[in-house]
Amino acid sequence: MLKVINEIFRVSEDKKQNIMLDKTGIAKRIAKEVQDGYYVNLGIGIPTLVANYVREDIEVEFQSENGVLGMGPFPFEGEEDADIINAGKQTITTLPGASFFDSAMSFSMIRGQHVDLTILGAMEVAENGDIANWKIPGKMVKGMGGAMDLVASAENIIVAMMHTNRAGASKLLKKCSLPLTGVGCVKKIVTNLAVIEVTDKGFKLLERAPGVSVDEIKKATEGNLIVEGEIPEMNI
Amino acid sequence: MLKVINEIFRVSEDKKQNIMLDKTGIAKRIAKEVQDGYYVNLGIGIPTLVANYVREDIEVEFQSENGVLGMGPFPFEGEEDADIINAGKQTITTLPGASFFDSAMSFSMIRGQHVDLTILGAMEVAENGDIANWKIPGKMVKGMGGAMDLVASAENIIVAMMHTNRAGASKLLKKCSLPLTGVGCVKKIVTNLAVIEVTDKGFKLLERAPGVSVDEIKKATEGNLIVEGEIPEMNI
Amino acid sequence: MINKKVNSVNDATKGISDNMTFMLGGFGLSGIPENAIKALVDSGIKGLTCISNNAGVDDFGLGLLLQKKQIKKMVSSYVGENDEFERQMLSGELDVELIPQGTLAERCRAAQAGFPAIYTPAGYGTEVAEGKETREFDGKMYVLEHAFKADFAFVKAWKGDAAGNLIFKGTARNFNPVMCGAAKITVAEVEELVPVGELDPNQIHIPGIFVQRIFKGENYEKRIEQRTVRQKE
Amino acid sequence: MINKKVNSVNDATKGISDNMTFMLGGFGLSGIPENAIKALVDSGIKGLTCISNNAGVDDFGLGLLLQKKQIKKMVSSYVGENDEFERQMLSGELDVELIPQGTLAERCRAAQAGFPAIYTPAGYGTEVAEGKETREFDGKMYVLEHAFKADFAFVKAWKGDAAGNLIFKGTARNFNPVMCGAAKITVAEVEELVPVGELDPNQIHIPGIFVQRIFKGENYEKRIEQRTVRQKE
Repeated sequence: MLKVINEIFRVSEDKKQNIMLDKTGIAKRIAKEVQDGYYVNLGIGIPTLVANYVREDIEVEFQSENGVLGMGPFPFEGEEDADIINAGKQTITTLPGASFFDSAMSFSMIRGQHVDLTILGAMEVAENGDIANWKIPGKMVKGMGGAMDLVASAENIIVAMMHTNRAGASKLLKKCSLPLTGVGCVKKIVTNLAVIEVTDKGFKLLERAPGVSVDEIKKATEGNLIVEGEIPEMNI
Repeated sequence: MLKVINEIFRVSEDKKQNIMLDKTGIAKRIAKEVQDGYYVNLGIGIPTLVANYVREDIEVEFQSENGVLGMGPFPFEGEEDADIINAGKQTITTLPGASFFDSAMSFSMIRGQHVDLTILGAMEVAENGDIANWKIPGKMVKGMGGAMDLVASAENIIVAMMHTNRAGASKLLKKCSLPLTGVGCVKKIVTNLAVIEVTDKGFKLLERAPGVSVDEIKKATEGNLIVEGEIPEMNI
Repeated sequence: MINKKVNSVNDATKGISDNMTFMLGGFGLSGIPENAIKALVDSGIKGLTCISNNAGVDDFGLGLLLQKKQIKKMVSSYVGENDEFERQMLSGELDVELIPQGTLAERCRAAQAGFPAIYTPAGYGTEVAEGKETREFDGKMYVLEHAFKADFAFVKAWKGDAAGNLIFKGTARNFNPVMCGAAKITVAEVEELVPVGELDPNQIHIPGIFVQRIFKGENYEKRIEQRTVRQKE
Repeated sequence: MINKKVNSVNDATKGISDNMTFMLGGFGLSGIPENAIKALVDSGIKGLTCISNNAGVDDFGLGLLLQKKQIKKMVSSYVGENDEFERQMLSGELDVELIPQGTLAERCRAAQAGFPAIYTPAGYGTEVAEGKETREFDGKMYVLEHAFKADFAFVKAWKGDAAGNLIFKGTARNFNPVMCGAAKITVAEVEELVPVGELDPNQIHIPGIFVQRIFKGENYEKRIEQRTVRQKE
């Protein structure tokens, strides 16, 4: 069943041509965190790509907070339906076993911790697990959508993001500088450089991206980076 | 549409043969309070009889808190369905336009004040509108069912009851002696003797039952009874 | 599709043990999880706390568990159809917490939806509110009521599929939907287990995410408490 | 059956006036009450507060009301598809209150269901919680959020009947059901108005009691915001 999704997402990805290799790498690495039987909510951006790389021998269902569980691939051209979209407002299809529901029930799934894994992007993550991803003061503010509900509710949140911003500054901070989306909620971060666990004592380095040194990761991490023993390379 | 209900309820009433004339009279008088376009929740006992006497030229829908709106008459023999009952656990039918829903949505209708009129029985009503109808300490306690939600939520509550209990003691009191179901919520009381409005100053006598004197009503009312001017007889 | 199907009520009730808290759907005898109740009786587990709108009748529904004294505490809104219940309650063998019906529904829904507590007007000024926080909003008084915590929810639906999707029938729906996902494990029994994909995604009452185990129930008696009928003319 | 049918969008919007608060269903451009929005634009009423998950795009949905500067304040969770919106917000002409999407849904549901307020974890520790009561339950922090108060709710359904019963389609359902009965007057527009009795009572998403006026909408554009498709191989 997932095979169909995978093929489809790849099509759209190829078409767009603007996916950097490292974003794909991040998605591939996160896909390994998705386990059999998981209900997963994917944010917009890199998280959406994760669906492409989930193992084909496990069963996973994707929830979209606008009111669908069991999302499938994009529709065939000409079969798109304005009444069947995902949270990114993209036309989608559903797989057998899918269901539609209202916004209150959708957030019952999220707030009630029935969704097993939430993957979303971030502008900043702090070493205590705080996350900022919805607002840059002074710039256009688009809003938090469902992100605040997701991060306040989920037990299992993985952040997918580049390790540094366009100006080269670290996005893994001692303290977030932007308005927060949620406090102390991020458990794991996968970036173009590393896999990091958020612990009581700060960012704990778990894995390095292929060819990236611990020093490079340290340099790109403003928050406290805990390095214990040998750090293996990611296996993508 | 209501004609069907009326006929049916009458059938069941005739069959039972245990309906006292005054209970029927109470039901008939209360039926006059039911207006066109009302959604009505009827309690068990006298209130149930009210459905029999609602004018046939108005449209009314009956809600039952176990999860049905648009209740119709009892089913024909052999057509009863264990999955379609009312709050009294009686087999029922539905009328065109009916809907089924879960208990949360049912009480959303009640708590959210979408039900226009609630008619229920009582053991005691106090002159401040308090009502007691769910528990006699020391005796078997059956529970409040939906009564506490109904009386705490409804804006328009009519109590249908006998003016005195079997021992001849008044059920319209200065203060309830039994555990309360709700506080300050009853607006109107229709008994075998009178129609009474609950005001800031106490029970205000609006109408007398045919042949019943103001003095008889006063004698049967423990709470403060306000009598202003000529009190007309009920028109049933 | 994540498969929730189990092959028997025994597989479905795996993990039940003494002193657990169970939610059980149904209103009166309508929409009760008959198969699960039978399995609980057969299991012999004791000291149960049961959250259920009613307590069945002497020889059916939760009455079967009461007969075998497996229930320590009932949390219900109305329990008046059961002599054995009355006897155990009056003798003090059975602890009974009576709460308003709407409060019962919403405390389930709070657990399902991740709300810790709700403010409801029901019961304000009555003994139901004793010892509870009360609060005024816009001139009206409310009682703070907490989400239930339960180990298992046993619900009964009309149709379901292996993905755990459920459709209920008529007023047999009642408390069943709000109990789905309101306990650690939700066990759904259905009259018809249909192939995945057969249920219209638009008409599913409870999405499978709220259900951990689903099985096809057997031998539904569906007893009627008050058979009220009219004659054909 | 209590008849809720009105014959036109003008009858359905009777009573609207300046400075009112409206709820409007829809997610993005999906499931928005197109006919009601057009009538609001045509009416020219101003100073509106609109509670709606999104604010449409420049030339469709609530964007049409923004173009004519009829909206004073938006209460939304996400508003990022609209240049005119951005201009008005940055210039201070438009007041914008951004709230979490689940909070938006539940504040509607609270109004519908008679709850004064809810405790939600969303937004705790963020500027959304500033000035609001927060509280710990079981070691987790929650924010107290109040039920909305609105004059009209404008919703869009797929099918409906004169009794006001509604069935929604796909993800066009979204906020529409939770807004029904959450305002003083709920106006439902439907693609198909079917004869009373045609809808299965078991499959109605919103019972007619939550709806005051219903009419058959016309000329639905149902614009797609992000047309994503795949090629047949």
